[in-house]
Amino acid sequence: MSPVPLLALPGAPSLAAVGLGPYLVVGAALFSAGLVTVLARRNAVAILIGIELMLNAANLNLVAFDRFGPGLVRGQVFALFVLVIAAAEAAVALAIVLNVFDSRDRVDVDQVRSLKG
Amino acid sequence: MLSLLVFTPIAGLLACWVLPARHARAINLVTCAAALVLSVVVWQRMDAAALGSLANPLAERAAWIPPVGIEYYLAIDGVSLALVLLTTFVAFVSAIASWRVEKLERGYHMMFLLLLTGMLGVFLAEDLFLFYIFWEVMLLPMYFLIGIWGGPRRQYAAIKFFLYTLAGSVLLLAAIILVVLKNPGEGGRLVWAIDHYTALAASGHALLESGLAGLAFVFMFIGFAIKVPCWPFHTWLPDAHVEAPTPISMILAGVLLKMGGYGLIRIAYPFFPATAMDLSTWVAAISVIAIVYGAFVAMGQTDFKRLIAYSSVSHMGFVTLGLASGTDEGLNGAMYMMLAHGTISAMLFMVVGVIYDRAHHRDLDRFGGLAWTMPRYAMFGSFAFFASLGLPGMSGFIAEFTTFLGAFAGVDRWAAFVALLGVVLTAAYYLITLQKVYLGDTPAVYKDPKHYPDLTAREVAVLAPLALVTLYMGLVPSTAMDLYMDVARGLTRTLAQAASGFPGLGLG
Amino acid sequence: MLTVALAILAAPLVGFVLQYAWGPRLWRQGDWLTLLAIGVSLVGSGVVLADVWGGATYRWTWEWFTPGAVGSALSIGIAIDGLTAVMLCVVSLVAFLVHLFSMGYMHGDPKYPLFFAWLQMFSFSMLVLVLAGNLLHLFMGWELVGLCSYKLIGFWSERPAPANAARKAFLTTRIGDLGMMVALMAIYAAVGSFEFDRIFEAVEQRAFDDPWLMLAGLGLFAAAVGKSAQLPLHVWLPDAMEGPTPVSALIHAATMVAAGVYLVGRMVPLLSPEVLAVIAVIGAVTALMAGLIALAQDDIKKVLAYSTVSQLGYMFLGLGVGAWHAGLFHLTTHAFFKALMFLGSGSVIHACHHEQDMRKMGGLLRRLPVTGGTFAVGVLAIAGAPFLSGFYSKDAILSGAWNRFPLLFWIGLAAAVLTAFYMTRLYVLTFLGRPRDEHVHAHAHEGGLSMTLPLLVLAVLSVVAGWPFLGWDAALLAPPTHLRVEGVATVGDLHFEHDGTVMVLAIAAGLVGLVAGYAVFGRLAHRLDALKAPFRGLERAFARKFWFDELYREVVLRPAYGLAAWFTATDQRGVDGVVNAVGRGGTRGARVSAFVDRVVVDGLVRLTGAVCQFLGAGVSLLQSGRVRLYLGVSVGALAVILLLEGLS
Amino acid sequence: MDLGPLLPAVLLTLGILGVIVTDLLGRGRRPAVPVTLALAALAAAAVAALGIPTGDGLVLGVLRADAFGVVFAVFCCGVGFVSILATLRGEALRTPGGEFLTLVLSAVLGMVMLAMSADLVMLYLAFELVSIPSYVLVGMRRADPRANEASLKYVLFGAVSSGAMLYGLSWIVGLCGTTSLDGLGAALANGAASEPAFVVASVLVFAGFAFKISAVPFHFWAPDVYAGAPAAVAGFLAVASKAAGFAGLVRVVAATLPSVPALGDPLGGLLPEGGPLIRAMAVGALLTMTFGNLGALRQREIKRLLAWSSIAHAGYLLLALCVWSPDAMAALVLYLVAYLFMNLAAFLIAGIVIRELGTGDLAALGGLGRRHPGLGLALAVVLFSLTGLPPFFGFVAKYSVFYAVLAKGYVWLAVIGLVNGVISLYYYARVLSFLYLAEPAEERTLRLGWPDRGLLAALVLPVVVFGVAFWGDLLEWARRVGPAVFGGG
Repeated sequence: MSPVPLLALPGAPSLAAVGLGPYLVVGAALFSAGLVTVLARRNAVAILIGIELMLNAANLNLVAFDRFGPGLVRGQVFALFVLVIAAAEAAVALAIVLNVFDSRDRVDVDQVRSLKG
Repeated sequence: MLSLLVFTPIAGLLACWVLPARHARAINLVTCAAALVLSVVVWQRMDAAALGSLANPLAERAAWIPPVGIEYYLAIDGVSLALVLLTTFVAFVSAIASWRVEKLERGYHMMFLLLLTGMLGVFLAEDLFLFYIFWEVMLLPMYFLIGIWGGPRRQYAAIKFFLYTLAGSVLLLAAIILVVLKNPGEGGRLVWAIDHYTALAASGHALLESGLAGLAFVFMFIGFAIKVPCWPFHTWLPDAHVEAPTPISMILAGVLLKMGGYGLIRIAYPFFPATAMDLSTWVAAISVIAIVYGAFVAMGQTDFKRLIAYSSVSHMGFVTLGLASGTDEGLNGAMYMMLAHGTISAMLFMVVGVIYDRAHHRDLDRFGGLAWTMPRYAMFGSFAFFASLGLPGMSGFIAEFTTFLGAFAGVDRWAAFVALLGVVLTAAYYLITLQKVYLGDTPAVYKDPKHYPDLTAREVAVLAPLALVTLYMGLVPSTAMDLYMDVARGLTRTLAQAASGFPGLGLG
Repeated sequence: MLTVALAILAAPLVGFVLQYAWGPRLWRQGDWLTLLAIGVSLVGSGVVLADVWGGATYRWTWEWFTPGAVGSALSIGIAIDGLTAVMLCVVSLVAFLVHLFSMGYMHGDPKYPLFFAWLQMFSFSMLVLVLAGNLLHLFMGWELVGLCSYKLIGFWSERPAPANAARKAFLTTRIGDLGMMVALMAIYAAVGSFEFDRIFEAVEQRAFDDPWLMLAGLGLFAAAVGKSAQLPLHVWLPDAMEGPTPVSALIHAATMVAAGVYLVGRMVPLLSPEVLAVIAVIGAVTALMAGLIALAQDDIKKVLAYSTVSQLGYMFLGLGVGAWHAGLFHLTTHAFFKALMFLGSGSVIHACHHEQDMRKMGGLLRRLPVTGGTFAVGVLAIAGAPFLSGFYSKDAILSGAWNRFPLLFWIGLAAAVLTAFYMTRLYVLTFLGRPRDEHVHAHAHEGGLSMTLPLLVLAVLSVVAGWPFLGWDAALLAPPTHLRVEGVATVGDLHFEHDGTVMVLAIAAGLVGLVAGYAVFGRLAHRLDALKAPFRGLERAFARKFWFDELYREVVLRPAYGLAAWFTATDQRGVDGVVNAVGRGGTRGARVSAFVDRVVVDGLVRLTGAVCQFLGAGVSLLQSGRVRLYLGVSVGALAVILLLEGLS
Repeated sequence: MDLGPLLPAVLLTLGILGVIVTDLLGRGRRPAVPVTLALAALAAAAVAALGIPTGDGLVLGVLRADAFGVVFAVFCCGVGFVSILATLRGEALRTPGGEFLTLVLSAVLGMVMLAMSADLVMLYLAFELVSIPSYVLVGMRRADPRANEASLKYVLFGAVSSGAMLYGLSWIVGLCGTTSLDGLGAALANGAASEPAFVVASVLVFAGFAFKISAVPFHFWAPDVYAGAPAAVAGFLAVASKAAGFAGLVRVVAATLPSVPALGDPLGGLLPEGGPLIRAMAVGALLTMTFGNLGALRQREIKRLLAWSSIAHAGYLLLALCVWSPDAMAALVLYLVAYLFMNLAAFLIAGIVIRELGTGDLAALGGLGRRHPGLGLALAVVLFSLTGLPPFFGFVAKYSVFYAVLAKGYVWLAVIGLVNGVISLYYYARVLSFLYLAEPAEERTLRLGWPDRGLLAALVLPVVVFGVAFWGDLLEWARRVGPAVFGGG
């Protein structure tokens, strides 16, 4: 069943015509952006955002593959699960971050290094 | 019977644990005496045939881990019997010497008995896995005995001893597994019995193909050489001896060093006869270095105990020299040196212990003229010194002489000549020490008999038996030699066949 | 016969054990017990001598242990033949007399009983050596003798000097013994047994051939050089004079040093011609050199010590040139008169309250008539005066040399002159002339009967032993049958008839030495210092000399003294210096190698530990606590793994 | 399609719900009820798991209840049970609150699912179900800044690595078109394996599992987290989550390995051949062993030392895994069982020591061997067993691993492993030297309550007993369970 083009803008290429390639590229870009944010930012919340980006990149991949794959909807089911888990993880992570940084003025991960050696 | 012998010390250990601490030393002594009596009983029950091979009525074999084919297999032949007798005798004498240990008495005697079980187990185990278990069980008590009851640098010495020996035994384990893996028994079941592989190798069947065989032999050789100790792997011995308490030094020198030699004669050489003979020049080289280098370094020592430790390194060089020659006389000399050195070095360490208990230091340059204040002590001391430098009439001479006969008739004749130099050096450093400690004018501090009494009855009870055995073994060597010669001749036959085209004079 | 032999051995052993254990508590501290024990051996030796006179030989062997293959059993055993009988008598007789002498000499010494114990042990070891039926058994006796000499030389080891001398003696002889070990190994490798006759048969049937034969021969001779203090291993003998004088008499005159000669004598069939030549040369050179050094010594015992070295050189010369009978004959006679002179010197030293320097003595003949008289007999005997024992044995050796190596003959002759010369010097300085030290002279008095009796007995023996018509030497010292084997020991007929010219020359040499000695030291005694002076300031002295003295001094004295001084110097700084240097170097080298062992070999072990610690530090340093660093490193490592995967 | 195999999961879920309800109702007045309920749930789940008929069939298409899965289910329930008991006496809360119990139960539930999973989605779900509760468990003691810091590091590190794993999984799902492990195998066989993308994906998946089993280069979190977390929780993580991680990794490797062509081997015979995942694991194994042992050499605090030692043991386990033979699998299972007893005992003792002496650094341990012989002896036995010395269970485990490695002929790999064992002796014996050889810091003798001694004995006895006897049936059992992963019950 071919998908119905949502945006009937003239000249806009229909989703089907675009093919799998670009989605994977965007997915990869999203993943690497998330990775870079995780490594570059000192703010704990920013790191969590980065992690979310990585998870969504995986979601994008899953959905894209499913769309262009044999279409057993497995990928999308997987993506749904990932969304739920990502939410849970974010909640827990934020709770921990809150707990750690309520006594400190700045949410700076580098200040937290008493455990070492 | 053999199981009874191996696990009697465990019974003693439990008794020590249960009964109050002050009985511990008595229990220890009684158990060691029992072990000695048991070993003599075993000796009486072994006829000439039993001495010659492991398959005799005394062997005890039971399945232990069926899926892997490991058996609880104890057996005894001439070689094991000789070393078991040495072990129980030196242990008994050391138990007497341990009479005055006060610190954590119960723990000491329990560890002592655990050590005795480990040693007896090594000499009697005929299953490679069981052998390895006893080989490592023996390390635990030694670590604590040196570590807790030792001298000032005891922790360093204890951990160095443990690490060094463990590294060796790890290589040994790898080699054992390789051998077992590559020669499965019928139906793919693994075989662990030592005599199975000895027979296999003797019949000319190579246990491992040449490349791997070389590797396995070198691993095994290093594992055992650390215990002997051969020249490059000897540096743990001086530290361990200097820091260990006197009775433990006696056991360490008297028995533990023989396990390396025993391992080479029971496992390494019979399993890989061809490789052993190919590498005999290397083995001869390190033994000669051990003899001459050990003697030379001993001459430079100022600590009495460290000097005797290096003299042990030098004397154990004869064991590997005898082995490397691959002749009947060489093997005989190697075995005899193990027995002779066992009693003599135990006596030497007791001699050091006696003076250390009184002077609380071991610096040779501060001693002097003890012969005049402690004549009986000087008598035993000089007896031990002359026995050790190989004066005829004592076991040391027979051992060195037979080894020289073997080495000279063997493949590496040059080694015999260089080793001769060691004989003179040994005489030199012993006489220098004798003069420093016993002769010359007596410094004031050693004069009053209150602080420096002559030997007590207990000390004589330790030294006298050792001296008598050394003298007996010097005058009547045939009793000891008849024990292990059949096995030794068997091994030399295998080595000769394996070398095929034995370049020597074709003797023996 | 076996019981007698065993009795000879057992007596001193039992004596030693009893004396060592209970000596101090016995009556007279046990000296009578030990004397009795050695007496038994003496009587036993006599019985053996009588039995063997006719040429009978005995041999008993007991299997000892099997070192190698089933058949190769080594044995110990007793063998008795002419040579053994002679040696037995010499050893037990001299031992007995020394025991007797020591009762007087050592009287009052705190360790009196211990001395006699070790004398017993020494006699036992010597008898074991002599009675040994095979080379291994002999070697055991050989080393035990070394031990006893260590104990006896170092008897007064409260003082460092005797202790050092004892150690040096043991170590130098031990170096020699290495040669014996090599010989034993070579013989075992070639013959498989140490029985004398088995070895000689193997040599005969060429089974035992070069190079092992040569090696064995040289090895045995090396041991003999060590034990009999020949060049270059002679350095220990002069130092061994630190021991009590009876010890010197017993060990360094009659028995232990003679063991080397006995060994070479016993093993002659084994020695190939080249080895015999080496023995002869070394014997001759040692004889000459030791004689020269003896000339320059002032300590009475040192002179005798070097004289012994010289006489032993003679014996080896005899054996080397094939005069087997002569060498051993001289061994016997020398034992008597050298023991006599040592005991004499002991008596002198005892009299002068342990004064050993001859320059402080002089004119003692009047104070010590018996010692002086017997000593004179000794001097005459060793100088080779006719009708005394020394003449016959030395003459036999010289005639042997004359037949084989004329060059060695002349060296031997020169040595003979020197012997006479320094012996006379000793006698004159000690007994004749005016006493130079009133204090020493006043108190000198003759020892008791225990000291004088041995001197008399030995004096008689020194005279009688040599007479040919007694014929004991012919009966007992018949050369062994294997000796006449052509090719190996091409020795030809070993029984030389006394060559006329040789006899004349020998007598002349002896007389010249005696007369010159007496002339220089007797008549010119008062000018002695002047005589020695030129040797230091040669030009100044020339002006003041009479014509006769100058000639005499120029022709004989100065070269003799020059050579003597030079030899003494080389001896002290040369060979002895080398030995001491090796000793000092040894200990310093040992310190260095002990350091090397601790730093290098042990260092490597500690290095591996340190490397692990260093890496451990690295790993835990990486654990800096900062999360972002962790993430960075992990992702980086991930990238590296990806790269690795991509590559392969 | 019966739901039998799901029984353990159901029981655990009921347990969680029960604990929450009783804790709410009881409002903390009667704390014993939720604890007993939690323990009961764990015990029931373990018993139920044992009862499951082990077949090769799939349950709900996502779980495979084979012998391998059952063993791990029982294993994780057991660890959970012991960890709860340990917290009763350990340094953590006096009486663990409801939240702690629910978190432990849910983590155990996740582990059971992970061990049995046969589908990538279930795999990831279970993976996260184990991780998320663990993050909170580490940070339970909110007042303690060290615990907070530990949980922060744990959550950040965990999230990043699971994110990377997920991205890898997405690619694998994409390439193979299915999420079921069996389907994966088939897809890889016909060509999917050669795609470069697959190589990258498999390495990323390895990153996720490497974090879970604390293998180098994803080990950084372990030392800090174990030091910060309470000893009992650290023990739980060190044993349970590591075991679950290995179970998951085994499932993935079992599915992918057969069909992946062996790549060339740059290191020439040192490393086992096999797909990119195997090679990555092999390098990981070598690095983990060495880093773990070296890191532990200089530690001065007992929990941190045990952390590094658990990294080293992860290395040995990974070594067995990457050799990938029936013997190796049996060795893996056996090693994990031994590891359970040894490590839990070690962490329990650490907890007790920290509770009694107030600090974990080794200097304070002075003369403990004399002040409390029982505790000293137990620690000595455990440490010698961790080193792998004969009369103890640790030796049997290590022997079987190296036997498997040598059986495949990797001699030098085995030697490196064995030498690592020797290095480990140094720091284990160092602890003992503080215990016995050093002079006692203070003379106060230590008294332990009944439950401590009971729990300690329960953990230490098997280490000694299995070291000496019962090897036959142990090896037999392991050989039956391990290879089950290859399919066929």
